[in-house]
Amino acid sequence: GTTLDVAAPFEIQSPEPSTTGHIFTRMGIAETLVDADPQGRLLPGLATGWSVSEDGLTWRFTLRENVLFHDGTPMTPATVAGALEIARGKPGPLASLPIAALTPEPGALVIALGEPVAALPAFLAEARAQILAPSAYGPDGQAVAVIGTGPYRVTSLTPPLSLRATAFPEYWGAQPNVPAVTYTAVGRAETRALMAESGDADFVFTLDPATVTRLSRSDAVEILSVAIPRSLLLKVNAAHPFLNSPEARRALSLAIDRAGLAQAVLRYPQGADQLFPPAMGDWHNPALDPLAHDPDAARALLAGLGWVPGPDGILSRDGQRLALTLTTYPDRPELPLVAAVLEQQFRAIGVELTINSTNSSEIPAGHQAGTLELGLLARNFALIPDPIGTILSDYAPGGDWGAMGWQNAEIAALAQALARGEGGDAERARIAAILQEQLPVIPIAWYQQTLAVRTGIEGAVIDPWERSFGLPGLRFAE
Amino acid sequence: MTLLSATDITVLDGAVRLVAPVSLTLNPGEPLVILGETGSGKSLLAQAIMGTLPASLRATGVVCIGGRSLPAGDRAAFRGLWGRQIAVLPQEPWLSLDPLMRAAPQVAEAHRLVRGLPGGAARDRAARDLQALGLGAASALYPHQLSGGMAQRVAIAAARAGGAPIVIADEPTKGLDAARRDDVAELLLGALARGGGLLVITHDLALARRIGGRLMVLRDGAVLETGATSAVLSAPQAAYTRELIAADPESWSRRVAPSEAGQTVLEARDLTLSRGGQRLVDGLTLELRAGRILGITGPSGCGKSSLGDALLGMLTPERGQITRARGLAPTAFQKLWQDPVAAFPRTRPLGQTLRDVARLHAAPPDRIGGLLDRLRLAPGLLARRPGSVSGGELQRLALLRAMLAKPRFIFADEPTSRLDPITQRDIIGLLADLARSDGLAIALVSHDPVLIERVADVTTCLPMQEGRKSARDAAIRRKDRGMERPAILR
Amino acid sequence: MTILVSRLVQAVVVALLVGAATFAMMRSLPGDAAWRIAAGRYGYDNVNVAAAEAVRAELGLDGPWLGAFLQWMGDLFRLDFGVSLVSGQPVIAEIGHQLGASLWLALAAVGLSLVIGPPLGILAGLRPGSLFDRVLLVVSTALKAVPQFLMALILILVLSVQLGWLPAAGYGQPRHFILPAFALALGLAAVNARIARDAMASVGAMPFYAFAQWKGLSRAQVLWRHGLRNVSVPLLTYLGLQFVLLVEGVVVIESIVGWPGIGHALVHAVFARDVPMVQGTALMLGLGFVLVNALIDLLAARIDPRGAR
Amino acid sequence: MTAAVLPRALPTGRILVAAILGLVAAFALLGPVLVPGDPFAQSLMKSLAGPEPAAPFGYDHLGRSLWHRLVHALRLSPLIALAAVATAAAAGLVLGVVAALRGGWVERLLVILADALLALPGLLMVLIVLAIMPGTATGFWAGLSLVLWVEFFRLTRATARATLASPAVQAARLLGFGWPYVLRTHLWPEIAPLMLTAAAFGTATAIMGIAALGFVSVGMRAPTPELGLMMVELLPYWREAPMALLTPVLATFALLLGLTLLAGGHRT
Ligand SMILES: Nc1ncnc2c1ncn2[C@@H]1O[C@H](COP(=O)(O)OP(=O)(O)OP(=O)(O)O)[C@@H](O)[C@H]1O
Ligand SMILES: Nc1ncnc2c1ncn2[C@@H]1O[C@H](COP(=O)(O)OP(=O)(O)OP(=O)(O)O)[C@@H](O)[C@H]1O
Ligand SMILES: [Mg+2]
Ligand SMILES: [Mg+2]
Repeated sequence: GTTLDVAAPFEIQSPEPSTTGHIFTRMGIAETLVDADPQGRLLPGLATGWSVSEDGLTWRFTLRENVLFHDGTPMTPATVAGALEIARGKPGPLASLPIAALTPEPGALVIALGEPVAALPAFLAEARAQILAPSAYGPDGQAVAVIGTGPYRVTSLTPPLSLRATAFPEYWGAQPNVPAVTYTAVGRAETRALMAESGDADFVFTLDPATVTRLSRSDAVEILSVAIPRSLLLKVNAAHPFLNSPEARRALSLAIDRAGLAQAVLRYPQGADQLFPPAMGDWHNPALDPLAHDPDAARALLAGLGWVPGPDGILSRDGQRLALTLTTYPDRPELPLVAAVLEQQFRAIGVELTINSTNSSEIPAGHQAGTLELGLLARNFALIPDPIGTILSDYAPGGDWGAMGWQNAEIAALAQALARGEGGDAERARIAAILQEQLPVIPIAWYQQTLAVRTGIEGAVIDPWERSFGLPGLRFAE
Repeated sequence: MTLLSATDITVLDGAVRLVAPVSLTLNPGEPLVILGETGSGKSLLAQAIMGTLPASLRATGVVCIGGRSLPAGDRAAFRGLWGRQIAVLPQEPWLSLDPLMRAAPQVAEAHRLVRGLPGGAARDRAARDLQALGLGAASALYPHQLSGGMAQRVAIAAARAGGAPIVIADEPTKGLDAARRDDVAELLLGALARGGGLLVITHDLALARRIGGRLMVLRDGAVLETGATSAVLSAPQAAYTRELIAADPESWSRRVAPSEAGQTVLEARDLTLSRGGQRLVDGLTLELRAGRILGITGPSGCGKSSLGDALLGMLTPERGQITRARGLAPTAFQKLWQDPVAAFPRTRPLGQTLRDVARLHAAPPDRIGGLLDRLRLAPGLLARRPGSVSGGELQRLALLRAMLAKPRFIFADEPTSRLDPITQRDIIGLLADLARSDGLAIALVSHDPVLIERVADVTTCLPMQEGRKSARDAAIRRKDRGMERPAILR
Repeated sequence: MTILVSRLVQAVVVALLVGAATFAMMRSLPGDAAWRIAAGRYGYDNVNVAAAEAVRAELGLDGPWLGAFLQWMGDLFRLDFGVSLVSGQPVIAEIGHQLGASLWLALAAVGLSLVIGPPLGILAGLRPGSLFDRVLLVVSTALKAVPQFLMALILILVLSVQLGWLPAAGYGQPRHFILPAFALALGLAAVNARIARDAMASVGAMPFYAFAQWKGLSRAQVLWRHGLRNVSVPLLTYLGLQFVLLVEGVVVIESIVGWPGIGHALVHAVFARDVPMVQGTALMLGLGFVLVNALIDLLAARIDPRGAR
Repeated sequence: MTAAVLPRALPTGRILVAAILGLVAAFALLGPVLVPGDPFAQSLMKSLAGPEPAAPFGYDHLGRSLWHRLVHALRLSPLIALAAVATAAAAGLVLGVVAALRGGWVERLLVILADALLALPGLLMVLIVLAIMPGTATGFWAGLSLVLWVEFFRLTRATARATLASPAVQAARLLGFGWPYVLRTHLWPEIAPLMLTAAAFGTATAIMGIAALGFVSVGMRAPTPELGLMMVELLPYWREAPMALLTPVLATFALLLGLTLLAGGHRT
């Protein structure tokens, strides 16, 4: 056929970029000023180049000429400024930036900052910073239509499950090979797998581990898999009386059989032996002492903290049982599974775990309320193609999805310096080392992104930064 | 030439023989009436002849109809005769009409599909049939809008539309009052006049007299005697037939009341009753005295049972006063229900129910046994449930139960409506004895004026209130439905 | 007329009940609604304090109790369901979309089930106790004992993956209907068949059914003219009650095959604490039930003039 | 008439029902006695391994013995379902009798409430209750009871209305019996068989509902072994380990089949 069908788990809520923008950029419908390659290097997007003033406070983005929105109107500095102005008024990474002013100038957009942000271009590469035509927004700033600049133009948008788009003939860049694409949101992993298997979808995004094993034996599809800058980790309330010493956290870490988990449950090649995956490039520190599995050592550490086993094998101290609640969410199907495994592995060292699989918001909400004990989560370090944004919000000093009840002045200083554009590999290595030693979060696994492409479709690549499906590069084989 | 002859018909339930070999013939213009005790096999015999026996029963013998001879056991062989050779008249006409189809089409469909008339002609014929039966206005009504008598006539029209010369009717007047009974008899005889055959089953002697022809008396599945109807009824040969005829209320002697009347047990003054927006009783005054029997008659649906409900405090009168004698326990006022099966807990063994009552009223332990003797009931019955004793037995057990409560007043609502004459005579006799011996006040309801006239000391005839003549049919219909439906659902 | 009045009362009470229940749900759910809604809107990677506070400010989630409730019910009776907390779209518009999708699916399922179930049931009811009757009893019981999600998965595995006849999931073309409709229909047909069988058996045992044959009509004529009409009344009544069963099936099936319907929306809305959506969908389903049953009442009253049911 | 059919149809059905339910119950009760083990113990190395003496049904994806998980699941769901059915039956019985006895506005109110609840899909109500009490057996119990009582109420009220207005009850009252006696000897025998049927169906519905909710991840909390949850967990491995998936599927099927036959056998 001439239409390429994409199936992915994300639902289309509305045309609003702040909630659904990532689908529009992935599908090549909307674009951002800045683009990124698989290695995380920033590339020109709707901006052809950028420069920053000496003091790091004034950024100038040169805009691409002759870009048309899908409604036929031209993209101008004013429309770009307008779109970004609306975007930063909504929750999202832009909202947290110290932007003083967005000024359209002939052929360029000037952004004035209150303090330096070295990663600003990376922020502008994030999906919610996508540039839509003025007519895409309603009077209150909510998007009412997706009128972007990308190679594909929406022909029908039916929230929550589907979207159709065709090639936009006046696209500024090369025309895509595939003239039409559809997007279907399919929540259940097994249904997606069956769609891949039965040929109902040509491009299936995100497969569960078991499906990968199964589909890799099938001739009908090709499986692509790549490590991505996302980690599965255990968030620890370091202010909790049971968990406030690094030894206690190390004991929990030693209890985890990462290799077994990776192979049997996640079916990944290996477990995580530090927080930052190799996919994060210079943030990954190969020199670190890897995290190990040693229940005996874990028991010894806990005994050192005054915990003694009770009749049922669960430790107790001063009449208190070492019982903790682990909060997680089923949106990612592997999380409850890993939680179930942790429950047993912790029990082996005398820690009782109650699993509460609930809405994902319980973790940040519990963080804010100080009630969270343990949280099992998948953290994306590449919300913007520069991990410093996430590091800053999670560990300098702590944040909803990062460290809790734990502060480290050195990390904060290092991260803020990096954000300003000062420092390099040594600072990153030091951050990784501190996290490895203090364990405010306990890394468990590094994610693999997997997708299935129907045999006969060429040119598929996985974007580890989860920004694009790479549809314009796809081709139906002859 | 005989229209139908049946030879050596037997009906078996497994190894149990329900109908012994019976033979009969039907000749044109000469009706055959079958009389007999309840459960003697009359219905089964008729069903065997028509091939409509229930699947669980087996029949042997040979039936010859229209020159063809069919083994009675071969049900399928009869299928082609229905409607064309034999018009089968249903036992319950109001249940025999499709409740979701108007009257006329139920007749017309037989004209069209059985007799083969084209649609228009079939409709015309059906309209004419109904017209002839005085049902012209009823042709567009649904069965539930018909009275029992109307439904009966529609069913006859439908059964005969196929043009069958032989008519077999099983208790065609069951539950009907005298006027209605005569209507039906007329209808059946009318068909006979055109050279058809007629077989009627009944235990109503008056109907048998009206039909005439020949008579056959059955008992225990066997023929007791046969002969010309008038001859058998006037000079019966078998002892049972004699007893049957003697038990007819017509031949009862008048009951003599005790000379001095007892105290007043219950008094109703200026009683006015309404039900469902209809005035039933208007300004009635009556007095019940110990030892006396008050007879209550009136057409069906006139409010006899409702009056009983009011006297017993189960229905609030619209106007008027009911005064009970002072010093009597509330349980001294009892009632015998029109339908005795419905008045007992369905699933409880009868003995248990009776023992509960005895315990409640602190009756001496041998009281039940004594009453059983007196009512000529076998103690073995007590182990059974209400559904598995005969109607006559249950009616006597209901009386026994009421007696346990030491009543001073009993409202006996049609206590014999479904019984054959012999059982009927026994029960009424018993009630009369009780009134005399125990000083009981009794209100006896019956639609049979003869019976009331023979037994009651005082008689109240409830008139049908003006403007309710049409509602009367509706009442019959509703009652019968009410009684039949649970049986089907069960 | 009384049918309509009593159904109207039912509708009003349904609305009250849904209104009160969803309001109570809004107030008593564990966890903070603002957080839940933020998670629903922005996804787990992006929910944080800022997002939650933005939601809280936007929706005014901490108002006083009684005033809010009265306001709530007032809006409800003006059929103003408000705006979906997650998508920001008017609830009415969203439901309008989804209701259509579910309605077609439901109609297809009911249609299919009526084609499959009642004929088999009637066939069995004509000869109660026969081999066919007993086989049907076991088969229909077995079908009813398969959870619907399982039925859907089995059908997908067999019909799409192994045989490749039908698409496994998706929405938009007629062929997408077949599989989910069939998955729903099998369960419904199992019940329909039982109802039809029992109705036929009891109609067949009625005196009027025998009488119709005694009039001289053939078996087929009796079945056609008297059997079907009488069987249709209980079947129809039951169909109304089946609507509830159907809705439950729809919720599950839609979530499996990715059907953009109301059941799917409902599960999501409950997850995301999108209370206006829960309220809107629940109300639509409840009123749908009342409407369907009112129609069925009217239809049944046409077929069965006795009225008293 | 219909009675002629039943005697032949029932015995085979009864035996089948007894056999199926007996087998399931025996397994649930005696399973751990025959093969001792722990439904929670994992050995990741045995993930999806086949049967062996210590685990006659093999292992699930986390290397837990399916035999023991199934035993546990076959206790849990029926237990919740039975508790919910018992509550619902008791509530329905009491309210139904009250409605029939009191009549008037009490009855009208209860009927309207029941009608309205009937109009709301049961799964939705369980979902709402579960949203308030997530993942707990109590939540299920409350939600399911709330759904199931309507059926019992309607049954009881209809039967009680007819029975209490019957001549049999009038006679009992005339004879001086009190309501407790009437309810016990007249009403209960009429209602009991209907209740049994409704209870069997209700139990089946509840078990199916628990499994269905497990399937949309609102069910019991992992790692609790529950039938729906087990199916969801094992579903991805359907090709690798079809027998592992079939184990809970067949158990559910047997349980539901037994219960529906039990209910259906009475209803016809
Ligand atoms: N389907 C059946 N199976 C077994 N026994 C039956 C069946 N139908 C009737 N009987 C029995 O056969 C006997 C004759 O029944 P039948 O109905 O012919 O009596 P009947 O003379 O018509 O009585 P009635 O005057 O009460 O109508 C009765 O003892 C009855 O109990
Ligand atoms: N429970 C009731 N509610 C409303 N109307 C009733 C009720 N019972 C009887 N009726 C009506 O009251 C009228 C009188 O009924 P009732 O039973 O008193 O008549 P009856 O004289 O006993 O008749 P039958 O000889 O047929 O027994 C009828 O029109 C009937 O339809
Ligand atoms: Mg008879
Ligand atoms: Mg009467």
